[in-house]
Amino acid sequence: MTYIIKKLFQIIPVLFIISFVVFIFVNVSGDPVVLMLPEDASNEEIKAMQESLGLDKPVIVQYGLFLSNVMKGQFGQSFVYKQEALPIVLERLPATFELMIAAIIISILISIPLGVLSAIKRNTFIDLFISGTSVLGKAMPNFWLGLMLMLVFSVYLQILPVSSRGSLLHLVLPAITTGTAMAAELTRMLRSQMLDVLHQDYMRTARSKGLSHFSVVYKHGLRNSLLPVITLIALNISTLVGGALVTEVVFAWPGIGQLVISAVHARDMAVVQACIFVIAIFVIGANFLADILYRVVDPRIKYR
Amino acid sequence: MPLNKDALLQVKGVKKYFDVSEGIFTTKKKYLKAVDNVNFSLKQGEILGIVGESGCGKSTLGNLIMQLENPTEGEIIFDGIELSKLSAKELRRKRKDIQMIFQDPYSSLNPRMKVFDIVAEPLRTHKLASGTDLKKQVYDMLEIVGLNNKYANRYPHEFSGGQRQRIGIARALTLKPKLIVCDEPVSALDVSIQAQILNLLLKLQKEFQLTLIFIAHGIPAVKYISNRIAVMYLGKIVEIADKEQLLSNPKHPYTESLLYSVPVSHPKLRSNHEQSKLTGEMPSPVDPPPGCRFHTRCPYADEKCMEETPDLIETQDKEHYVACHYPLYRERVSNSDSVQAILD
Amino acid sequence: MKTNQLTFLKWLKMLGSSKTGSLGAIIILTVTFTASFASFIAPHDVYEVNLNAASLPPSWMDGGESQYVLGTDRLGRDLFSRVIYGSQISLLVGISAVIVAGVIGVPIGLISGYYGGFIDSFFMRIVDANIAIPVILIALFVLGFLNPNLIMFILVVGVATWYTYARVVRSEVLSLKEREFIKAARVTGVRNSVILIRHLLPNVTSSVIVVSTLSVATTIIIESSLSFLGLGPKAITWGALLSDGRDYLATSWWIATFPGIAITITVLGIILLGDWLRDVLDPHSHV
Amino acid sequence: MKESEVLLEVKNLKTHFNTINGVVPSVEDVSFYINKGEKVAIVGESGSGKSVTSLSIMRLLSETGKIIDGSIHFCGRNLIELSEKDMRKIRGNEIAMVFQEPLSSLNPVMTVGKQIMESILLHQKTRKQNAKQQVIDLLNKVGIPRPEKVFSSYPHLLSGGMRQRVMIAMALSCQPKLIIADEPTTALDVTIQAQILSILKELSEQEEVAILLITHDLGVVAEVADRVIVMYAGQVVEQAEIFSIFDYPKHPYTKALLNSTPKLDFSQTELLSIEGTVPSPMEIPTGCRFYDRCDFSSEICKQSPELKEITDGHQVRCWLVEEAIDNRI
Amino acid sequence: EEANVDQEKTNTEEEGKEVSESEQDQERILTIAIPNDIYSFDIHDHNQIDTEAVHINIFSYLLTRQTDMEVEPDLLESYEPVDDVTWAMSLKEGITFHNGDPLTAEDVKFTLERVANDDTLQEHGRLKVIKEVKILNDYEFEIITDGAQPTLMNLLSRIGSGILPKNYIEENGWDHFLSNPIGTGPFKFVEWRRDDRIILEPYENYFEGRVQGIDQVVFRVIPEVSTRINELLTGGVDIVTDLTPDDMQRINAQEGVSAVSAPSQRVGFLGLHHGEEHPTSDPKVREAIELAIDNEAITKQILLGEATPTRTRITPGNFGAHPRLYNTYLYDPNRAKQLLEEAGYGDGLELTLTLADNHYLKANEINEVIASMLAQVGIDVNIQFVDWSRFLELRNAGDYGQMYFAVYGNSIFDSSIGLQEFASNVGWDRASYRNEEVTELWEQALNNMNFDEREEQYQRIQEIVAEERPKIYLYHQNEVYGVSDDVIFTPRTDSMLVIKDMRMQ
Ligand SMILES: Nc1ncnc2c1ncn2[C@@H]1O[C@H](COP(=O)(O)OP(=O)(O)OP(=O)(O)O)[C@@H](O)[C@H]1O
Ligand SMILES: Nc1ncnc2c1ncn2[C@@H]1O[C@H](COP(=O)(O)OP(=O)(O)OP(=O)(O)O)[C@@H](O)[C@H]1O
Ligand SMILES: [Mg+2]
Ligand SMILES: [Mg+2]
Ligand code: NI
Repeated sequence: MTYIIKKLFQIIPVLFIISFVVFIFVNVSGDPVVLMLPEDASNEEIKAMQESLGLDKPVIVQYGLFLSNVMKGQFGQSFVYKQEALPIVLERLPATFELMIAAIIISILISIPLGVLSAIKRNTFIDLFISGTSVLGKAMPNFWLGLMLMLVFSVYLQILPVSSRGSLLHLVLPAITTGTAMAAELTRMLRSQMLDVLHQDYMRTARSKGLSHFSVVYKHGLRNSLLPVITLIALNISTLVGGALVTEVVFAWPGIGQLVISAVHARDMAVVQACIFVIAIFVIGANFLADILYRVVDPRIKYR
Repeated sequence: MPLNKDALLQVKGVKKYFDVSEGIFTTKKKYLKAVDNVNFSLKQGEILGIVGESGCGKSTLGNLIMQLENPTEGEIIFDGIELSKLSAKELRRKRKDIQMIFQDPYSSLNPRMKVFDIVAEPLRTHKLASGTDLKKQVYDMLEIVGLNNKYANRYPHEFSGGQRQRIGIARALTLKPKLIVCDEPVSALDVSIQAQILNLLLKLQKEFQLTLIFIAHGIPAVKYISNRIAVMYLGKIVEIADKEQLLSNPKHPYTESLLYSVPVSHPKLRSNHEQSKLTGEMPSPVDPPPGCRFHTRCPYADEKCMEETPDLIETQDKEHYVACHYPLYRERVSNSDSVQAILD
Repeated sequence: MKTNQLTFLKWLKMLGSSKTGSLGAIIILTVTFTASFASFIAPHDVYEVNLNAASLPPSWMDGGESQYVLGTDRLGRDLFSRVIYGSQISLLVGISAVIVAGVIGVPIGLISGYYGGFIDSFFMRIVDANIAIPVILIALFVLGFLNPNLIMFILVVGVATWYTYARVVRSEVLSLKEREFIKAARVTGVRNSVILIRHLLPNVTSSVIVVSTLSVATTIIIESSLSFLGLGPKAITWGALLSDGRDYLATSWWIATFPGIAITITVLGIILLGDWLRDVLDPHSHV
Repeated sequence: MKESEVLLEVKNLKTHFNTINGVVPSVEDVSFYINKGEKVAIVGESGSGKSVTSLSIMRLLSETGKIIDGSIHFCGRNLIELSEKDMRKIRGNEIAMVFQEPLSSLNPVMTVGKQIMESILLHQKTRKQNAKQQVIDLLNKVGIPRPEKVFSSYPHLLSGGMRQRVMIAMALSCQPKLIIADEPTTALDVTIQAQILSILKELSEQEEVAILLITHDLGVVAEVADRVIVMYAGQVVEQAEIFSIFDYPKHPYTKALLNSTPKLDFSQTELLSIEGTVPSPMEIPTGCRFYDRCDFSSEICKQSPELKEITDGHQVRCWLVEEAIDNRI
Repeated sequence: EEANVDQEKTNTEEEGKEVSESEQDQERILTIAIPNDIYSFDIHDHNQIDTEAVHINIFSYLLTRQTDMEVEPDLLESYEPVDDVTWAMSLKEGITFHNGDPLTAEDVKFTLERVANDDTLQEHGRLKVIKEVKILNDYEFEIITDGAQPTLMNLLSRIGSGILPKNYIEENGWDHFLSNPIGTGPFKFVEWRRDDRIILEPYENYFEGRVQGIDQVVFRVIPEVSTRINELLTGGVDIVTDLTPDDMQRINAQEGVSAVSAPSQRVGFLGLHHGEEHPTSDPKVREAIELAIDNEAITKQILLGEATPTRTRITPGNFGAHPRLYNTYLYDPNRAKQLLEEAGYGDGLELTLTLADNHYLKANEINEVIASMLAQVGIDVNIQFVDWSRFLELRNAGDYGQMYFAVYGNSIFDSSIGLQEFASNVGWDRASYRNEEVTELWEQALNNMNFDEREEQYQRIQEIVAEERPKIYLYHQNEVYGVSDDVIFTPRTDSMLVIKDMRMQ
């Protein structure tokens, strides 16, 4: 229990650091006002707009304001949407969340059998094939994979919808696209974990009891090699979110990814800041959960 | 126990408590008492063996003497100087006189450094030699520990465990220290190699008039090398005496049982003392038992032992100190004559 | 394997004994070679526009011309030359970003792991903060708001990924710190700074090398994703070629396909080599 | 010795490993036997092939290891020729093992009870409920206090001694005929070692189970064994009744080993050490493998000696035994 | 009150009918893929054509442009000038908002005066010319402008002039309106899932009658162009906007879908800096640049014919268009070289061209081609690709080097705005360009109600601009759409997606 509280306390400085960096960056970057006016607006019009938005105050004053507002969950008005930024972002969260969960599930479903198989068939053709494919899975840029999958499964075979969010079928291609890199990573990780575990003394003990190879691998090996995988998934959540950003654009998935990208293009500071915060908290939360889960599942780690 | 003022090393009431508190809000701190009020002194040229079960605080004591850990309480006076009072810079200079030999011949040598550099590092650090002089000193030292000069340009992994341990000894000796702390230097070695290293240490001790602290849990090895032996239990020294005294006439029940646990050296001596062997295991040093810490496993313990902590006091035998309310007074069958009698 | 020091010949022999490792090495050598001699190998000027030869298919297809081996893009520029030239910039970007990340991350990892305590928590909180924001989002954010040129990209990716090195080095140092040779150095009176540089640094290099190879691959992929999002560094990189060509996938497939293949093969090579290095360098692995 | 009493007979066992650096001949021409209910010890320094021998018997070598030659007869069957399936019926059921590191030899994510029960359920037709009771009885037998509690603990919560007791309970679970204990006490304190050794001794007497005890500590041998096999660099160099070994060692290596061991109950003015190191299996000298380190080696030692029976049950692999080397010491 | 109750009754009746209808035949859903989501439903606070293209289906204007871009009354029954600054107008009767409220002059006053008075709104700059809306009775009102406004009719038929429901907004507040907008247009708002889709349904009581043959309209947001096309090819959407000319081939190759195009209002050009420190201050250099560029190569080979060469920003259909400057270009590389020689740049000249990366259709490629064309006459062009907002900063500060490329649109259908830059400080700030004659002509034309004279004034300005080249206009670009054969859709020059003019088969 105290461990959880300690972990939670560690999150505070993390958020503070994030807020600081985000604010600094937004401030050294350019001016949103030019984007809000017509393409041929005059310089006087621009100046007037800046003043009305409070962008002419000193930076420190702006940061103070920023921080106190962030505490209240206010990231300011979106220049584009003309409303509080946070609700806009939170509105997109379920879509991204759905995509992430599906991607994680798919990558786990793919990687467990492949990783184990690859490890026990080590250095055979099967291993080479699995390792090769998983490296390929990592080597392909996300958007490229997405477009290819779309061409094959939606345009030529016409068995899956092209884009957008809706039924479970809509989820398949985006989830595969997002999850592939992680599946590849997990497969490789699981393989090496498994290889490690296969060398452990307790595997020899299990075999010395007369257990069959299969039970040794699955009953004694898999659970031990899966534990570090939890940590790996948590560590990869951040990369996964990064991949999801791109996938969302490819598949017109109405999540945070699309929002943040259009907000960056429009220099919608408030929305970008809110997105970064929400994503950061999302990732921190996922890591936190994984940490707890790990502690629950692994009897070696005492609750502290 | 009274400390000898002229001794090379005096350990005075030294304690080391590790903070193992849980959580951040709890007001009650939890301490692991690794070393709890240890006193002894060491004369120039003496070899003190320290024995005890795993986790009883032997290494921590060694680290405290080496100033690798700061004592929670107490003083370590070396050569008349209290080490913890030295500034970081002075301490670094003082380290020239106290060296250490480690247990694991694999992890104690930097795998990325050549043997020459490993042995030369202390000399370079203290700017004691350079150029050809450095070379000569390093080569001499390798010679002394029985390694060929041509090995100087190799990396540690090219050596066997025994050879590596020799490199470690050479490194400790280059500075001509006054005191060497050996933390289980032979535990990781094979029997035949172990004998080589023990003999080497003895030879060097005579040659350089070294003072040694020899930590081990292999009691026979300690017996072979030391003049005096200290027995530790749960962070405390329970008995300390001259080697022969301690082995033939152990006064602490723990010492006795420990000695009886050591496997016999001949099948004919088997199971003579089955009943005196220790049962149970050492309690956790986080919550050591009150009173005499050994009372949970002691066949002679009574109420007093549960309440009062015995001090380390001198017995009738001179220089034989024991921390027990009821010290034993009986000869242990251990001298060679009686053993020989059984064997014949 | 306990031994870490190997002679060059032994390395070659070990490389030869691993099929995947040698495949990776061959790929990387080839790519590095083309990258280094791009200007000699490329048959055409990469900027040379020839609207009359626009969108020509590869030379072996109907309508292809022999001087344009892999065909041309929409402006009639030679795709082969551009892919070759792209290797130069892509690799350069990948390697530079890794160097930036390493230069920041390794010392921090060393210090954090060795000293522990407040310094450690301080840096680790920064690492946590850094991990919480996906690299691509950081890049998107910074490049979106500042000028997206090559240098900027390198800096951003470098600064956004330093934590990998800090973490790896730190955890390595944490275990090295317990090794007795560090104790031995302290006992000898060696200064902390010297311990860090002479005793710890050389012992973390192998892990750092493994992580860096994999990071080069990641950087190439990040770069292409950013190009896709319209925020890539403006240069002839594979990522830019790939993402520019995606609009012509259905009409002139070769424009995007060849850069895509180049990325995939190179990343494949890097990962294979990196995996092999890890197997060889990692004392815990069982080759 | 009557044939029927022999439980296990290993003949000319030869086990090699294929590694990147070439073939490692870990075990060369090892022969020995174990009678029913007998306690046999294999001693030898690190790398002498003790573990490989025991793993060869169980056919549990890693993929790179291969039994090249020889036979292993257990209860009349040659284990080397058995199918993997038949071999599985023997493992744990008729021959059980206890390993050196009790912590790493127990699955960290499975409770102790489950791990012991697994073996019972695998080899015996009992219900889970009965099996559980059996496990608790076993834990009791190996001297574990509060066995019900230990049953549902994970290995990391137990102390080293407790873990090793659990390993022994596991080995006993199917009343095997032979227990191979590979350095069961090396990782433990002397006090705990004494406890574990006495449990092993007791059990072998009560349950009439034969024990093959692998160790490098002559003291442990002296405490436990009926008969001793001394191994050096992959070969058996001497094999004899325990008293013969301790009183009349024949092989120079055995003698040297005895003399280089520090002893508590003798006063030793000087330890005799064996110079040099055990040759690594990659660079084994031709001829007598102890040649380089032997004080008595002569020309003839450049040829490989055979393991010869000198007196009843006392075998030695040395050219010089006939010359009664012990007289020259 | 009573009217409201009645309305509700009819509404429920209608709904009943609808259910039985949809039971009979399938729902016909028209799906349109657009690249960006709309900004909001605040018609006064955006300047996005894409957003207005959706709004136009929900809100009606006083006047509107037909498919042929003729301005016709929409909500208006009649309108006529009273004097130079006053227009008398009357509304059609019986028009209702989607909640049933009748449209009155109050709503007009509310709408127009809001944008005219609130200077935080993005359309304020355009519509501040309206001084007052004077209500005469429920259906009649007068618009009083600030000075003579010849373009008032243009302004009233574009962004910012859709009429809002005054009562509804005042009763429920803006926030409610923004999430549940209503207007008097042919479609009523159903749902807006941000970055995903906007759903509309025909308004039963639309004053021109319920739109027939369509039961629902879905605007789907799909940023990636290949995904949009894939959706069209697989029947996921019926109309796709914002395609490139390259996509036409692929779409036309497939049965059941085809690509269509129509001229837009967008004109691509190079802006040249006239500052003395720049070589482009020399008219000969500027002329050489224009002569070096083969506009036809750009329009034919890169834009595949979906563009027309032009030398002016004012394209046909806009007031003041200059026919002689349209569909023409100057190209003479030899003369260009000669001019450069004369200007003293015989052995080469290096110029910087700033471009917003990937922002305009095919702009990266077009500029790379321009650079190679200029290289042929000895001008080395260094293209500086920058992010869009950085581009705006550089342009506004005049820090773009010697040239910048941009594509400007024109939603007013009048020369005034398109030529304003050359007559104001903007031209000076951005390009150090000033011409007294242009300023004078432009100011005269601004409030000139004599339309013939005004047209001449604008054409004169264009001639001067073509001569002095503060900008070199390059091409007038078409908008490309992909359309399913099930839909009849005629693209409009103003890029609006007017669904009531479409038909589903
Ligand atoms: N840095 C530390 N933090 C917390 N506890 C420690 C630390 N170092 C040692 N301990 C604890 O202090 C006790 C004594 O440890 P120490 O290493 O001195 O034992 P030891 O007698 O040397 O044992 P061994 O024979 O196994 O080497 C042990 O319980 C150990 O867990
Ligand atoms: N899997 C393996 N691959 C290659 N060589 C091996 C393998 N296992 C053992 N060996 C080699 O075989 C030889 C004998 O090893 P073994 O483990 O039997 O020694 P041991 O007598 O049990 O030593 P220890 O006392 O250290 O346990 C050693 O030299 C070892 O290096
Ligand atoms: Mg220790
Ligand atoms: Mg072994
Ligand atoms: Ni290994």
